[in-house]
Amino acid sequence: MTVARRPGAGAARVLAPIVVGAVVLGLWQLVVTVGGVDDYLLPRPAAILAVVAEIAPSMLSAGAITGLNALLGLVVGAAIGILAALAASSIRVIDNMIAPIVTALAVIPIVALAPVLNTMFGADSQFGRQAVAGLAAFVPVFINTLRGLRQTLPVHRDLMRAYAAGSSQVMRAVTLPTAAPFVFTGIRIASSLAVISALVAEYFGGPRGGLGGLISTSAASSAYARAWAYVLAAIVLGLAFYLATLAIERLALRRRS
Amino acid sequence: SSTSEEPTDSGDGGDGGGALTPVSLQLQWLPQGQFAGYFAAQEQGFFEEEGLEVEIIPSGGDIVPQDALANGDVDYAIAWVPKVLGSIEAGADITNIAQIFQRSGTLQVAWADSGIESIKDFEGKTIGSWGFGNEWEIFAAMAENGVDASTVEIITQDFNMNAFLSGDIDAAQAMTYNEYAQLFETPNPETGELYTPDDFNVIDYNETGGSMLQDAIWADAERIADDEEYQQTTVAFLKAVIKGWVYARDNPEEASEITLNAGSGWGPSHELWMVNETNKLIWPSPNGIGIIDEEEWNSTVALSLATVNETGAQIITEEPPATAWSNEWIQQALDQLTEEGVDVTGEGFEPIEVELNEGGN
Amino acid sequence: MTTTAGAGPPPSLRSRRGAPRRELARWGLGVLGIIVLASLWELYKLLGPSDGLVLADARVLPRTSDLAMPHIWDMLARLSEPVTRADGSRPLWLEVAIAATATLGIAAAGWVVGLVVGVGLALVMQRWRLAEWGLLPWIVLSQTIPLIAFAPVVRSWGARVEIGSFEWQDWMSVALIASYLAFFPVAVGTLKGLQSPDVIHVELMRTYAVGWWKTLLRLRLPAAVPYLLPALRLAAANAVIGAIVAEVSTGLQGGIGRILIQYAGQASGDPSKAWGPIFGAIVLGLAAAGSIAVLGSVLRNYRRVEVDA
Amino acid sequence: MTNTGDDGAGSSERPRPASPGTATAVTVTGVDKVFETRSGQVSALKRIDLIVAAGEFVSLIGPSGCGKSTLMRLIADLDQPTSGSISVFGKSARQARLDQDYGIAFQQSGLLPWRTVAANIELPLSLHGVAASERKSRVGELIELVGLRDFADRYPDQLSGGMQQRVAIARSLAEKPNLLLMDEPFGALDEMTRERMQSELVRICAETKAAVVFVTHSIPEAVFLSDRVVVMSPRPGRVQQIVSMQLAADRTDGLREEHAFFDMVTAVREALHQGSPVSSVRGVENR
Amino acid sequence: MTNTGDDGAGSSERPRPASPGTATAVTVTGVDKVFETRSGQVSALKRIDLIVAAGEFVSLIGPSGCGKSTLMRLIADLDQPTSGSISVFGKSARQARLDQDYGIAFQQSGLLPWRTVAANIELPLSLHGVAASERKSRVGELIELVGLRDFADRYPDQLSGGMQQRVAIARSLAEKPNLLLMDEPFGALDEMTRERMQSELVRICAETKAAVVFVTHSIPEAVFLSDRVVVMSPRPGRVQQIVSMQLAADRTDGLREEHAFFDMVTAVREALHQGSPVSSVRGVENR
Ligand SMILES: Nc1ncnc2c1ncn2[C@@H]1O[C@H](COP(=O)(O)OP(=O)(O)OP(=O)(O)O)[C@@H](O)[C@H]1O
Ligand SMILES: Nc1ncnc2c1ncn2[C@@H]1O[C@H](COP(=O)(O)OP(=O)(O)OP(=O)(O)O)[C@@H](O)[C@H]1O
Ligand SMILES: [Mg+2]
Ligand SMILES: [Mg+2]
Repeated sequence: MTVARRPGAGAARVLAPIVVGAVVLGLWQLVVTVGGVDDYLLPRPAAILAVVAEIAPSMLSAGAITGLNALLGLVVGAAIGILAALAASSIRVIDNMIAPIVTALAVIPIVALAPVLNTMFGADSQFGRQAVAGLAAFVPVFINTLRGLRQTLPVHRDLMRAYAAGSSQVMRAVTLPTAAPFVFTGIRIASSLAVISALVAEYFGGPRGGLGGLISTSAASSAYARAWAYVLAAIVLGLAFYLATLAIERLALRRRS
Repeated sequence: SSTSEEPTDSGDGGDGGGALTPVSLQLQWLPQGQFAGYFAAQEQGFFEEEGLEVEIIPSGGDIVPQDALANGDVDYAIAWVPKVLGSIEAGADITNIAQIFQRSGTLQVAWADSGIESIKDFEGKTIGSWGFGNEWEIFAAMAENGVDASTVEIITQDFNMNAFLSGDIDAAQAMTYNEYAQLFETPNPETGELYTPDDFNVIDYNETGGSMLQDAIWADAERIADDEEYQQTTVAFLKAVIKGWVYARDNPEEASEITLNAGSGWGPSHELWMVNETNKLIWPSPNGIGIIDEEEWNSTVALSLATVNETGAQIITEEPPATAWSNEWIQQALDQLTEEGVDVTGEGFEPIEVELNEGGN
Repeated sequence: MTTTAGAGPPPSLRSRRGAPRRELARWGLGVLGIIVLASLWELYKLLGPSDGLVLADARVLPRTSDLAMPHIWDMLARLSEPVTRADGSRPLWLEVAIAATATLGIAAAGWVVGLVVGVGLALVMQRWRLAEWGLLPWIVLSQTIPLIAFAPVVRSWGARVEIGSFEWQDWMSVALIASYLAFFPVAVGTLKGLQSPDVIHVELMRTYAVGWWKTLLRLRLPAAVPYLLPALRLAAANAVIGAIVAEVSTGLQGGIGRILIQYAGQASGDPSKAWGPIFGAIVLGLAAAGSIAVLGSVLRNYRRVEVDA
Repeated sequence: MTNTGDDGAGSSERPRPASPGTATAVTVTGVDKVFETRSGQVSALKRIDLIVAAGEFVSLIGPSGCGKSTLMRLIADLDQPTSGSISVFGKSARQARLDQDYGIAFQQSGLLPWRTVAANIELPLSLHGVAASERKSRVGELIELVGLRDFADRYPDQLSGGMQQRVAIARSLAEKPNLLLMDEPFGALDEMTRERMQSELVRICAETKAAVVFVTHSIPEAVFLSDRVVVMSPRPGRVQQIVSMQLAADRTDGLREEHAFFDMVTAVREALHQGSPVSSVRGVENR
Repeated sequence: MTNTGDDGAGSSERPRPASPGTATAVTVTGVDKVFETRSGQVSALKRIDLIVAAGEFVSLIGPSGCGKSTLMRLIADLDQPTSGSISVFGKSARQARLDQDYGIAFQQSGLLPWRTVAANIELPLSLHGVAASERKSRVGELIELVGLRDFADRYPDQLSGGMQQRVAIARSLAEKPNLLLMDEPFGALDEMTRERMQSELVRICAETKAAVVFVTHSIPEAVFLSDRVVVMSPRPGRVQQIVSMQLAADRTDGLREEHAFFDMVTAVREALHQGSPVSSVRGVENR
């Protein structure tokens, strides 16, 4: 039996993370202010916030550049992931053939890939970063979609056969709707990965102006408060992607239990 | 890393049989010929002669040497002056105690047929830089030559010259001792032969009015002000370093060998080129190696105050404190060495000829 | 008379045991897939435009120059050649293998730390619902923080740790960063696993009048194993990635991250060389993830039910 | 009281109009089914002969694993016999499936959770391109038939198990098939709901006049619903006995308490236990 | 033929020795249970009075949602009554749980998949620190009792559903409880397996002499097993009627075909339908 949800649980649910966040920030501030930790490397939250106010426009424009790279990578990577999963689920040979490649992609560090992609696609365009984000997004979308496409219940398959439904009808009526929650899970995982990958790729060359480049430039000139402000922007960007995909997922699947 | 908050022994001279004073030195990048003098001093026992036990710490992508120093992680650090000026303004309390490189080693390289022959030609072009503060010289030179920086697109180069070779950038940043050499280690796909200097136009920042001081040795300003042991250690350290660089000047092949053994991943021909080119940036040093030329210093400070990058940021907004540099310790070291008969100016320095192989191997 | 309820072995067993011939075919096709990829690479290199395909200002197909796409055989041949022309220079593959081993050790340390922290967090979150609500969002959020932003801080802080004869080593900073990536899947997976027992099982323990600890040991931990294993596999891959990134970031010597940037710096003159550590990194990740499979077969009795982890 | 072997269509106790032009709904002749599995061959069905008359209600009963579902899947052309032949309304099973001559329902309702009750019932119609207006009126009729008028816009997860099965039955009736294939449709329901659903099925069959092949584990259920009960024995599945129900044509709830009903229950029980002695209890189950 | 209300322990048809010192196993007095849910209060049980004598077999039957499981959970101290009191062997339900006075089994067998049959049966013993040698002999006895000697080292997924339930029953008997609580333990089994399991349960109860509170949906099952059948009505759950089984003390399989058996089935059916008229068919289910 499920435990009856106590009234007020909803409030606790929202409050708890806020309290935890506030406590951590408070401790941080306390340690830096009172604890004698040098605030040269780890600026106090208040200092970071002050910088945020100062450089907000630059954070926005940098966030837009990185965000666009991540978005393009996410969209294209997810699309390719879904198509590849469709191919793999319907043709076993393809499945077996791409399995090792996907496994390798899943363990390859971006650091290794970024310089190579920059040379392949040109350091003067954002494409290398978009490709990195796309590769990062591809893997979880592919894996989850493939799993989802295999979730079709035998009873539904039998039913469709009994209806003498064609393969595209089966795909539309049963296979895709069944896979949908899995696809969305994959996209949700991919969303944060795409952002962080697009950002890290900026460390390895290409046009300037994105969040990753600004974090490294700021850190290199010891402007740590500024660096942390850009890190904050990166977190917000990642969170925005995550929440956006979550919202789309909720919207698309609102009729599921 | 070993920190020597409380140096155990005044490492004065090499006479006492006492324990060696532990010292840590933060390099600016991976071990390579650029730092040949330090590795030579280590390998040839110069540090030990001065009563020091030195740990040389390489850095990588994100380690900022002056920060490691400012945080007390290390005792000395190698870093470029303009980068450190920014850190000093951000609160790093450190002092330039020896300006090892007397000249800037930065070039901007373009194709011979590109029409880019001077800074003025940057307008409307795509210009490469490594970022991490290496772009300041470009902005300074552009300002000096009246180039509208907003028409120039700055691209971050990664660790090699591929972006330039592939045509993504019109002019690439290159250090004389490293990236420039990489060009001559690369075959021209059209001819199959290695590229030659004729294939490129080279802009030397020393001739643009935008050059800034590069590799310098930095020490903790607070400790050097009133910690006598640290002061003594500093002089001893500088003496050993100078001996190392003198060794590298006189024995480039051996010095190159030493850096290779110290973990440089370059091929032998590239490494030798690097040592040789680094020597050119140091020698001759008419005032003695490491002496900070006040005029050069002031010029670098002036450029740092004036230069604005594409986001409107400046390196510094006010004059650095007087503690930012001091010739006191290097002078002591030079004096002692001169007494010992060491040639610390390298008047008669002649670079060698180095032939590069494909891939630098 | 014999009757069967739910005839045939359950899917968990059915799917795991493959006939050797099927298994062989799977491997064969996997190899074929890699060969096809390599052939596509060469075919494109042969036929593709040398400056790639540029559509609307974006190069959507890569350049085919040797600089951008070295021949596969050049990459392979380069592996067996010495790293440099210096005397006694090791063959590239050996250099990569040695570096990979060093990184593997660091990643393993990071993995262990990530495991301990992840499982610890999961236990706390399982025990107190409020802790779950308070911590889980931050745990998820933690993974959106660019790791590289931390590396210098971690190294600098680590440098100050000196307890008795224990002195912080630089590799520990790298391991710590690796653990930062590794703990996440472990925490989430373990929590899911600890919460996976059916209500009926939890109530059974209650009827046996045993407390939280015994329930944990006898019920929740064993039930979490099927969730833990994929999480550990992911954590292993993440630990390797984290270790490599942190090596690059902190400049730690001896590992694969170090030669990765070093050889990338030499890629203009020696483009094939840069691929050595890339292959090394992939093999390393696969080895780390694969070693979890060994653990999985040791714990196979705890995986009798297949789960959607 | 019981007939062994195939006794054809004649024994139907409550004759219903045959579907136009054919006297038999299903003819199964000498059907074997062998499954190839990794651990060897499994003989699921052996020499099955069976004729179901148009409009007749036939139940298949037998121990688990005796091949009831397999037989039903063969009739539905969801699988093919290893040997022997099956015809449905005089056509091949495959043709009958393509012509949508049968409706089908399983133990799990198999509703699509993302479709409403109405949309689920509509599914086969829309798959076969029936015009929207016609679909709408047909779905309205069916919802009415299974008594779910107020639930048309609900989603399956908002329904009780019994209601879900009613939707599944409505769906199986969507194309007005002359044959219904039902594999333990009430297996997951509790006994009271189950009795209600049985009464409903009796009513629906009377209205639609379809022949039914009905798989069940429950003897009272088989007795209550059927014209004939086919008792099967396992390993390999064979027809053990076919028991004709000697009961009144109209099956009302009162029937369940009549002694005639109990007698038929006992008859089927005995036919069932004929192959498998009741007394042996310990360790007899095996997989 | 039927007694309404609580008729105490005296009506047991086949008296078994009471557990030492107590004449009643379970006493439920004026119990109410109200659940607080997001959509308001749900009154699950209302003024329940019930006494189960030591060694007596009592079944709870009633439509889905009438509170059978809730009542059983209250007795097991898995939940607390809103008002009223429950005592088990003269102690509070909580104390009885702490003293391990009852064994319990559910519809799902609830075996731990990573433990063998023997280890699953051993679970409660090892949790309570019984010595290894004693555990071993006790497990041996129990495996023997449920007829699974050859399967001791198998894992649950290698067993059929019926065998799994036997393991669960063995496990519930591990501590030699004087009370067994069983919530639809055979609900997931097919009818033939189910009948076999019922016969086994009868035998096991005769051997262990434990009192049993048995929740079921099946009337024949309740009749076959019980001394008394408690018929409950839903919303809020009340005891509608308690029917004492007038049947022979030894329940053999032959009983299922006797008319006395059918009569008791009919009696329970009628008691059940008393609250909910059989005739109303459409749209009566609700969630
Ligand atoms: N696809 C299959 N592959 C292999 N064997 C199968 C397959 N389907 C069924 N069988 C086997 O065929 C036999 C009959 O199975 P079937 O499902 O028809 O029995 P059933 O009478 O419907 O049983 P239940 O009452 O449990 O539903 C069983 O022994 C089963 O293991
Ligand atoms: N934890 C709970 N929270 C809220 N309501 C509950 C809870 N447990 C049970 N109920 C409600 O109490 C009533 C009785 O539930 P219970 O499970 O006891 O019925 P039941 O007779 O066992 O039904 P079934 O035959 O379906 O098992 C139902 O209306 C149910 O919805
Ligand atoms: Mg079946
Ligand atoms: Mg219940």
